[in-house]
Amino acid sequence: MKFVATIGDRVESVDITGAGGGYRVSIGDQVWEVDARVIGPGRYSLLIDGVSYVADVSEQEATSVVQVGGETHAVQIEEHMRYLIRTQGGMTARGGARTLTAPLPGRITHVAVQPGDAVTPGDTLLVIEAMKMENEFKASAAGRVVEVRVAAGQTVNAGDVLLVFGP
Amino acid sequence: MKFVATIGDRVESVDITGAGGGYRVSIGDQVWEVDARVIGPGRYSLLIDGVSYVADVSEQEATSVVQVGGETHAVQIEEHMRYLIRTQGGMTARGGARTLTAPLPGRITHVAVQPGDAVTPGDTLLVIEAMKMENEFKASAAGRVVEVRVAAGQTVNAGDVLLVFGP
Amino acid sequence: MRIAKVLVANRGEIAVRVIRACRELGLGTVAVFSEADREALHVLMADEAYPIGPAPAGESYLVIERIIRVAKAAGADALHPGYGFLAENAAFAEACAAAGLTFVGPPPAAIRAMGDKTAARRLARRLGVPTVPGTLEPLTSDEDVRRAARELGFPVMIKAALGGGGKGMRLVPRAEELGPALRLARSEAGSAFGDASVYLERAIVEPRHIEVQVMADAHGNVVHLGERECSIQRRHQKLVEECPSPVVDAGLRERLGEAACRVVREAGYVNAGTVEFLVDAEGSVYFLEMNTRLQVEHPVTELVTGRDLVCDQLRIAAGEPLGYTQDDVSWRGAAIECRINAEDPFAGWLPSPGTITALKTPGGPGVREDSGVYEGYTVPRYYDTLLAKLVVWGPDRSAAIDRMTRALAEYRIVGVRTTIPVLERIVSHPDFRTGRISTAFLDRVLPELVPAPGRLAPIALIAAVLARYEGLGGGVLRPSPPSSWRWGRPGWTAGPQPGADRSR
Amino acid sequence: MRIAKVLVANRGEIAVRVIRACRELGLGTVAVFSEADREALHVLMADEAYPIGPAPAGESYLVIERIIRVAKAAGADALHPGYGFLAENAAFAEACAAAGLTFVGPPPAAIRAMGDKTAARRLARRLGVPTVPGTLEPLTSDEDVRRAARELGFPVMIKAALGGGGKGMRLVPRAEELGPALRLARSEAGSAFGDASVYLERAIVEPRHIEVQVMADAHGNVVHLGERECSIQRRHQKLVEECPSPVVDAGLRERLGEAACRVVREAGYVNAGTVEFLVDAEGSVYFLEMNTRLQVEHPVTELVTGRDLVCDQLRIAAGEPLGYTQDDVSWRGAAIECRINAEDPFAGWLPSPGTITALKTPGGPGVREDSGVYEGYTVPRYYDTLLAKLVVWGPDRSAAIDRMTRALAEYRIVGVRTTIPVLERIVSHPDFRTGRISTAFLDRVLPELVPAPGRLAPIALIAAVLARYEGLGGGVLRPSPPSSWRWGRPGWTAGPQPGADRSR
Repeated sequence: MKFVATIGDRVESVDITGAGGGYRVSIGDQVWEVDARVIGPGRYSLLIDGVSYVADVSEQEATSVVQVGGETHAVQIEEHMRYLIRTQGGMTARGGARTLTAPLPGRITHVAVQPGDAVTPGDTLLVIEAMKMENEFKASAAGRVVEVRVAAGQTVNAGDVLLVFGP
Repeated sequence: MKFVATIGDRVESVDITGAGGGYRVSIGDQVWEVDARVIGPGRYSLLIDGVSYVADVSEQEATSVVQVGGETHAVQIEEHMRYLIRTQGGMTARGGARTLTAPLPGRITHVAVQPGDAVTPGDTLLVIEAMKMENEFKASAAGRVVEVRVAAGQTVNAGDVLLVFGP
Repeated sequence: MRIAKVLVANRGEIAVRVIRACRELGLGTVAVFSEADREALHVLMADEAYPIGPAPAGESYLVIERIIRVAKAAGADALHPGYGFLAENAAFAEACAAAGLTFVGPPPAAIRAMGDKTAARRLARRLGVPTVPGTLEPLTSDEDVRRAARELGFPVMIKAALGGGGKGMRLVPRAEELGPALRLARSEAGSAFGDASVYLERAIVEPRHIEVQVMADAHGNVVHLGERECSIQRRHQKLVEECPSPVVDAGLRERLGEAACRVVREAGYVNAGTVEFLVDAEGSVYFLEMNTRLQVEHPVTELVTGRDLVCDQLRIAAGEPLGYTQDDVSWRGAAIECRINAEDPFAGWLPSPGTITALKTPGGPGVREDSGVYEGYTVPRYYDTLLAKLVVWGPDRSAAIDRMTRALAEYRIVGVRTTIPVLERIVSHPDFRTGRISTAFLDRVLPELVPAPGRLAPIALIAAVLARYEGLGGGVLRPSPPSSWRWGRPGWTAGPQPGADRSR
Repeated sequence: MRIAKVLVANRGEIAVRVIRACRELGLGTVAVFSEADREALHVLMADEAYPIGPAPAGESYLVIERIIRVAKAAGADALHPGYGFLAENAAFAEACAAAGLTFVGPPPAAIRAMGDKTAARRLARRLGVPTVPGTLEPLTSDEDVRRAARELGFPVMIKAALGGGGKGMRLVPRAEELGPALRLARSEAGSAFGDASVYLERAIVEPRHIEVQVMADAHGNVVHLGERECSIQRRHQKLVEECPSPVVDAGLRERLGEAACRVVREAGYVNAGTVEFLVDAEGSVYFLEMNTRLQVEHPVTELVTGRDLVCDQLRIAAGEPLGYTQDDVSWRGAAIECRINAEDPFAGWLPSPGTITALKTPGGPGVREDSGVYEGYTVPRYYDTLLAKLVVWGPDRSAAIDRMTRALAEYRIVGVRTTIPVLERIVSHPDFRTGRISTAFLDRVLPELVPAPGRLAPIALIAAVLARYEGLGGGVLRPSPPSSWRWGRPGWTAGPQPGADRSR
């Protein structure tokens, strides 16, 4: 079965065959013989050339987060056909407006900017209180605040858009 | 919802109502208010009159095996209607020929009896080797060996009938 | 005075720790829980558990009268506050006494004396214990703060007057940054201690944070159990602690312990307490504050001295004599504690609440785990991020570091981000190995600790593809069926035979 | 001689134990596994793992040439045998040497000298160490056995000449029972040691089993680490062990240790070893045998002496000096080990292989767990029943017992029957508490240990009905959704408020 896998900034075409514990995985032109077992929910034991790995794989939206040997990797995987359709369809993988979204649920304790403000890297934008800590968010790039969608005292969920920026 | 539950030699009619964590359970004429949560596969947290219990429930054939507070209990549960049909149908819950079945998988290392032998309590019947130990099986009651279905050297699975006894 | 049933007025790993001690002493245990904590581990482990209100601590774990009411209703005769929440609240201790409950901690007067950090500084001075230069009174007006800061000169440290645990603490390098830092400090202090007043100290450059564990009973016995090195911090909160400190020799231990005992005696202190000191680059020692409670990091002292501090706390509270003298205290080997927090160390220590979908804790020789979580547990967003404490003991510091490295590598938490990856890098850092550490260590080295691109990227890719392939029904791989131990042998593993090409 | 990569020629908890020690010393690890063990914990934890054949040990873990071949192919330079399997097989040690592999254990000659139990008895005699009256030569013919038994008089003990670990051992109370007992003993001995010859000892009535841990390096240093009390046994296999023994005082410890060191020196022994003694009701001591390997119960000695025996084994094998003298050895507190076996203690200790569907291990202060299993793991039927060892330390024996009681109560294993319930009853038995134990203790008290009808039957019934009700879609109860930490608070718990009627 053919996949296209993205890890970091590398895009690899992957082919996997086999069953019942024994697999052949080719990544680009490199071939791996893999002896794999499921040893728990999302937990795999891999023996590759006799080297033993235990990998935890958890699916988060389109991304597979893999923890192995103290490292954590985010891998996007697409079946090969889907990838072709999407990319030849000319859509962009990423993009969208520049926004600040809440990375975790919490309570807004302070909003330091208002619509129209110009911000430069390092400027404090707002503060979210969560798990007893005040988490300060600073601008990572220069820009102008177009929208402020939250106010101090308000509670937000992870993913909520808090601020929208323009050029 | 009404059930008939058998625990040890007691048969109780049980009625349970409620949802989403809060339940009322009546056993015979006794009523229990139960705050329950699932905290893992087959693992329940119960708060009853403020007392905290963690119970592991595993289904083994018709029986629910419950581990709670260091005790293990086997409970048979039937929906009330089924129970009525079965019992009024006049079938017996238990019964069948007296047999010795293998309680665990292993290898027969010795068979001490043959068809026709009369056995008295304590007589050695046969020996099953499993997990590096020789496990000797003795007659628990007097009787006559009708069938010997295994021979030394043979391997058996749990549940296999090894010997059949008559009066 | 006797104790038979203890209400544990806390949650998380410390509530579990106290419940375990009670069980070993044959005492009944009563847990309390907020709406967010019905499934918390302390609720599952206690003999009894009762709800005390909504998720926010201010509406549950900090509501004195509710907790007392539960204690009385459940027939508890003693109350252990753990750390944080109401642990250093004198009014709480008084309310317990008024309700006829034994408070497992110091007398209210001692809590007050030490809880007011500026009063404690004054007391230490009086006893000739050197303190960090700074204000000796709490400051309520921002104007007073600005004036005092100008007088002290920057960098200065803002601290909550009723503070502790790094909450409401901010380092201010330059005058321009005083305003925002002060606002954050006051806001944190307010929500953490219900009092936004602060005080200032001159910021000591790259100090070591060293604290002394003290035990005092109601019969006048005061003993110290030596020091803990707590210099590895982020956001002024400890992350790695050890006993003994790599820089404290028998002589300095003696001096620190003696000073700590002097403070404790003067304050009329009873039960377990900790006196915190700063040690600057020149080795001068300054009294910082006293924590009138059990410390998060108490296990490293337990592993090295062989004492059980929580059992001792309960026995002392029951009026028993401490039962050992300073001469009975001995130190064997070295212990290290790593705090496993639900935070992303490489994203500004951002809290990471969520469900722990998989959990594998380390075991084996010299490994102790004090945890407040379990597989399938959902870490609520309302409380602090400490999930568990991994503590190891070794015959010497180097062996303990090797053991911690091994144990951290065994530790697997899936579903929430944790401090484990950064802890692995900290304990393997050459400066940590050689003990060249200060409170500035972590901020300084953090950039070099950020994970490399990742040696195991190909393995991760294989695992991910495999999971997807199987998810699509590819090789129908599934957990070995129970029948695998039945007769009929599995096929030979598909793994390569030894001697297969090992290039790579 | 240096060691860089160690092959662990074993499985289960001891393989995991050795892998952990290697990791802490920075040594690479190579596991071997049978077809039944692809998913065993030691395979998951080692750096490398290679298959060595079918499930039966005789076709995998006992096949010397396969193991050596893997070691060479994987580039290992040392080999740790653990206990059992090939651990006391002199031919294996010789094969390692021949292959240029460092055998982590004694020299072949010492293994032979002690492995032949009758030769060991002769050696002890020569050194003036008293032995149990019995035969001094291995007996191959049943006729010789009968004659010797008649001469000794009943009850007699049949033991495997190359025995150990209780395999091939049978107590024969009366002459009539000699036949069947001998058959079972020979059969077990044959399959366990490949030699069915046995010897006889007069059966000492209600003896204590006390053994001494000895460490010897290649430079002539011999040190003992004190005794272990191993009297709690079933089927001549240890179930509970402790250090120190409640009946051994400093004087007796000195005498036993001295005798053990004498035997070890005489045998030219190097590395870790254990000398076993019987102590009869009158307190007379008899040499029993020497085990030329690491013992299952070594952790209790580690917790009390602070030594790491496996690390010491590896350093000794690498040619390093032991690094400490008898005067450096000190004993602090008390340690107890409970063996968690997959057996049904209330059904004749019937082995209980199967899948562990749920596993919750104890933690907290003073608790150590050496385990070879994990949740979801299927215990194969081919190997012995030991799943894990629960070991606790306490400042004294009574505190250790309280801690073990607490830890056993925390331990949950679902899916296989285990020894946990009987262990809970053993450690809470008054005779155990007061140390009035012997190897006859367990068989004597087992009847009283059978679980009572069960105080918690109603709770079990409620849980079972609840599970069925939910299984039928009743209250649609499910694990708290991750969203429970999102905004929007859960409803109040449905549990009764404190003060609710507590009758019952």
